[in-house]
Amino acid sequence: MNADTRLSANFRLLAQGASTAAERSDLLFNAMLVLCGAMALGVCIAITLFAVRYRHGARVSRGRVGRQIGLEIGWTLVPLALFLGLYAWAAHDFVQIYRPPADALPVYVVAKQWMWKLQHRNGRREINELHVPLGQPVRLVMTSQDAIHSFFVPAFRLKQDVLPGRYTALWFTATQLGEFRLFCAEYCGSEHSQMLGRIVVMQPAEYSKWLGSGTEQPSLAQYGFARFRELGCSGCHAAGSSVHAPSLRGLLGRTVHLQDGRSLVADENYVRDSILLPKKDVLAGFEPVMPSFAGQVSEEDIQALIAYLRAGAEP
Amino acid sequence: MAETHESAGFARRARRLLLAWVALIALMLCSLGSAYLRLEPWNAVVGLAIAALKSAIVLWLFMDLARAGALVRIVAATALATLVLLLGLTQVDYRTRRPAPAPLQPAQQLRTPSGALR
Amino acid sequence: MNYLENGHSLRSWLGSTDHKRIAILYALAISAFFFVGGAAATLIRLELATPAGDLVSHDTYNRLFTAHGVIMVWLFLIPSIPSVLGNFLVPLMIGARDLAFPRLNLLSWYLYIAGGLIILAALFLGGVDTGWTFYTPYSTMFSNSWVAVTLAGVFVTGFSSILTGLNFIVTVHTLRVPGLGWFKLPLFVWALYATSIILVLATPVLAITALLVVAERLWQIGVFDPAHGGDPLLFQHLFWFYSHPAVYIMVLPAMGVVSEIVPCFARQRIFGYRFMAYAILAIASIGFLVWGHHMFVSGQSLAASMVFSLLSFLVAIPSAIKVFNWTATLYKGAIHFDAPMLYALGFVGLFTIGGLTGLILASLSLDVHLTDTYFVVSHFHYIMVGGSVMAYFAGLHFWWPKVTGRMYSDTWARIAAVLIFLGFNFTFFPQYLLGVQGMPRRYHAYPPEFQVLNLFSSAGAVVLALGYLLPLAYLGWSLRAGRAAGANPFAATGLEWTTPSPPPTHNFEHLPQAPDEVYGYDPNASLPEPAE
Amino acid sequence: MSASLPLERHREAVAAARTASLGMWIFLGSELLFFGGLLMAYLYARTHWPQGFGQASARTHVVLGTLNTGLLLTSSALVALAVACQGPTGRGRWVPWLLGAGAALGTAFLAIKGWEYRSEWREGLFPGPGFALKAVAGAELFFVLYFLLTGLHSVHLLVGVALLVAFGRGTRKKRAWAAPRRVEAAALYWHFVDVVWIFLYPLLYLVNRHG
Repeated sequence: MNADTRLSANFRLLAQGASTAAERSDLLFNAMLVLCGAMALGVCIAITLFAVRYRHGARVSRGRVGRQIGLEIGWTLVPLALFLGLYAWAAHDFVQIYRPPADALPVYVVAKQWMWKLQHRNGRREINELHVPLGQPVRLVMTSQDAIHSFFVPAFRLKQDVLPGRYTALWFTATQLGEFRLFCAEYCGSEHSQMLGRIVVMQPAEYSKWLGSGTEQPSLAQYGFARFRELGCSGCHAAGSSVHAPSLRGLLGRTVHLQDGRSLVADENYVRDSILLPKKDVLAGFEPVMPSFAGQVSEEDIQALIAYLRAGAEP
Repeated sequence: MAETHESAGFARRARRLLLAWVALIALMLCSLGSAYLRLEPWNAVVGLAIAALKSAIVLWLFMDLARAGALVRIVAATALATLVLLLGLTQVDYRTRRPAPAPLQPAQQLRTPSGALR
Repeated sequence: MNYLENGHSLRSWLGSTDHKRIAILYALAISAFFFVGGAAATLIRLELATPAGDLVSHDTYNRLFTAHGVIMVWLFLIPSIPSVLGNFLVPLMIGARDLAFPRLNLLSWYLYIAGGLIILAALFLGGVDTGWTFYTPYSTMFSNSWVAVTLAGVFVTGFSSILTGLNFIVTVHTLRVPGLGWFKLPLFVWALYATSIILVLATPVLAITALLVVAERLWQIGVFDPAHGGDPLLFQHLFWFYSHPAVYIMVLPAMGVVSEIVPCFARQRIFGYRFMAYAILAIASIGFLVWGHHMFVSGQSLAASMVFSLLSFLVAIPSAIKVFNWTATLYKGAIHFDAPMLYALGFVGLFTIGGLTGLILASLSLDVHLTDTYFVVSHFHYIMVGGSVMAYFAGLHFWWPKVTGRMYSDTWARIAAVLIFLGFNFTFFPQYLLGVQGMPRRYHAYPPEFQVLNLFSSAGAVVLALGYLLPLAYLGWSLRAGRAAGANPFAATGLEWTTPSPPPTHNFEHLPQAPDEVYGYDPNASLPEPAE
Repeated sequence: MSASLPLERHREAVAAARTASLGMWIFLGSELLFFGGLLMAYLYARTHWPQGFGQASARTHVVLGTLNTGLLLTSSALVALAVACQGPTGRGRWVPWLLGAGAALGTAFLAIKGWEYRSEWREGLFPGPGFALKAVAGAELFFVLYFLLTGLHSVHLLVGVALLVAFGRGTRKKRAWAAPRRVEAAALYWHFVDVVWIFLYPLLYLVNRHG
């Protein structure tokens, strides 16, 4: 409740933007508003003007209007050009939303009916709250345990659906200190409207202090390492293993070449697939001997394993 | 005179239908045979190409598209184009998305690793 | 003998293959559904007047907005103009005695009623809580409500749509009166023709999607199920392949209605007739290519989003052309402000706002913020309520004398038109602002900072509801006591006005003569005063 | 009223000859998109689970599938011949027998299909608990689509058989409603059902026969 009153006190009519994406989004939005407003106003003024001037009974010259091909082609092509320009602008911004900087802090998110479970790299866990440092890019790697959810922070002007069975990502750089609302924006059942949270943007120093406190749990990567050994991954993927298995060092982000000639960039989805469906994308030069771990690992386990691989330790 | 003319027309048409039927059965056997050859990515292509050829025969000769008016042909083409659109535009998404999401894993609470770190 | 007097028994109505009687059957049915859906909307707005979810429980609320969506989309909007006005007018406008398949037409009505009753049964037995979009895996795996039965109802009404569309296409092709070429057809017929193509080609995809969802619910495995290697986005592709063109099923006929009314009351030929006709076809065909703009943040690939966004901008062009041409039609005309004209002008204004905000939503980076918020809710209500419903009312008032043979009180009709226009804006404009501020849709309770605008919206809904109830009164009154209308009370062109009101059972006493030109209005000609 | 419109009458009679087959073609266009949705699901699943589809498809009964394909192709040819016999060719008496033969082949198809379903049920190939190929990723999706596609096709076939039987009887008894243009429309429907099967055959039975 306390948080609610604080939030509502901060609220304005056109909510302030609080991320780098919000600045670009608002600029385009205002431009569109001016343009669309001008068009709507133009049409309204024309209708009103004609309606008054040519009202039945007024003394004006009337007459049949012939075809005006030039005019018609004109008002087809001019909007076309304008629209294409707007499209290009919006598309350009959109691509940026999908290009996270390399140094973005990863945060792992699992959505479930009806809460957000978030985990930082050092293992600090939060529910329905996300603490992030000011001015530093943060990248969310998200998946869902049940229905589709959507991670929506209006102040950041960002939203991304969270799907079961795969990862989607969202990155942002906060530019304002304070607390911002987090909503679930994709309808997900009974308590959809209670699936709320808040984003707390802190000074980087404070953030580090916050992150360091309350870490009785092992870090995500440490937990991932423990699972790595428990599940027996290390038996084959360790350096001195007798089994011919690829080294996982620096795997994420690397381009890997597959047996069937394809090559792809190893991202989170690739690692997840390799754990669950190892026979699908076999590396060139290796036998497809790895068993599937489907049913033995939870989605959180997989995220921990990914965090461990990302940490770059020698497996 | 008219009677024999009609009759000749019918005979020609019946012969054409018979030929079409023979072609269809032969194509079916080709389709079956090709499936047992190892053509890798081409198995599916050959199978579908033969199916397309067979449908063309059915459409053209059995359904009389060959003698139908422009309107009917436009109807058929529009439906086909819409189907191609449905499949094609969806593939714009699937061809450019990382394929094959692995199955969703059962919901499970985060387990504390047994003793490893404590 | 006019068609209304051709038998008075219930059987003479329920077994009639007369397109005019079937149109009346549709009108009664959709009006009933409109008020059921409207009741759900009223409860939704009441609940949202306060931030706390205190009027109904969240499960009830979820069932309410689902019921509102399902009923309004499939049982009201999609059959509204095509099945009521289209059924009544298309044969009259092309000089035919009936549709090409009169019995199929009656079957369509029965299918529609059967589907409607199945849906209503599901809603009353326990309701559905998935939203009208039925997104998987929620609808297949998690929803604990009457999804399968509702979808069965949707499936059945889908066949009604397909058969209606088929009927119109064949009718327009084969039954035009000799000499009535394609470019002499009223734009309403063009619009209905294009709509029918969409009905025939898009609806089956909805039907099969419904079937896949039902199968998946029963089997607990299927192509949309991520736990077994399926893809939830596949559902969205299939669903929007139908449901985006469905928007054009709702709005193209509305454009057709307005294209009839504006020239008549401006006493001016429609500006750029050919462009208008081509624009209708362009909207119908490009409308099939833009469904992915509902999925920009769904996890669809970047490339697909870019393609769908571009195509969405393109579909805005023909819509813009139509707005410009309606406006230009007023130029140098002699404008009368009868009730149908007020509704039609209201349509142009509201459709323009709805269309332009659609442009904002088609912009990729803005959609990331605005999708799934009240901005979207407001946008599609501007198109569907401000557009389609407004045009349906315009058409209802324009052709009411033709259908019933009686006039209504123009004063009251104008009051209602203004009331609806104001009430509509009062209800839905605040929702744009809510969306910009980030209020997500389908929220049963919401944070307190959104209350002021929600209260505005709920207050506006009261005015809007009043506006919708008013026609019930004065149109009902007109049935009992309205003065006789005469064949052509608005001095309109078009073959439907050449036959008496109400039309005889076989539509025309004599084979009608195709006119030399369509919309042959002359602003300088003096109007024959309608007989008092 | 109606009698006062002879010209109208004539025009509509001329139009009616076109309407039946035009209406059927439009309906078939709609049907194509109906199956199109399933084909899209198939395309998704097959491109994502090529191995699973290969192994699952190998479990279908290719002999019966091929036999059924032959039956449908033959019945389609017979029905086409029936249409050709109509009109002024003087062979109208063949029409009911050819339609009947087409319907008989269609019934044989359904019987074989039913037998196929029964053996698949016994082999545990019906999706759900106890599915025999649980270990093969994607195999269950194949069989979901297999049963949906063949099931829907069978429903269409059933409608087609009913139409053929009705028109077979109607033409034999020279009923007015069994007019040539309606027989032609029914035949179009029958051929469409055949075309659907022509595509289902390689998509369901022949995915991987060489492995």
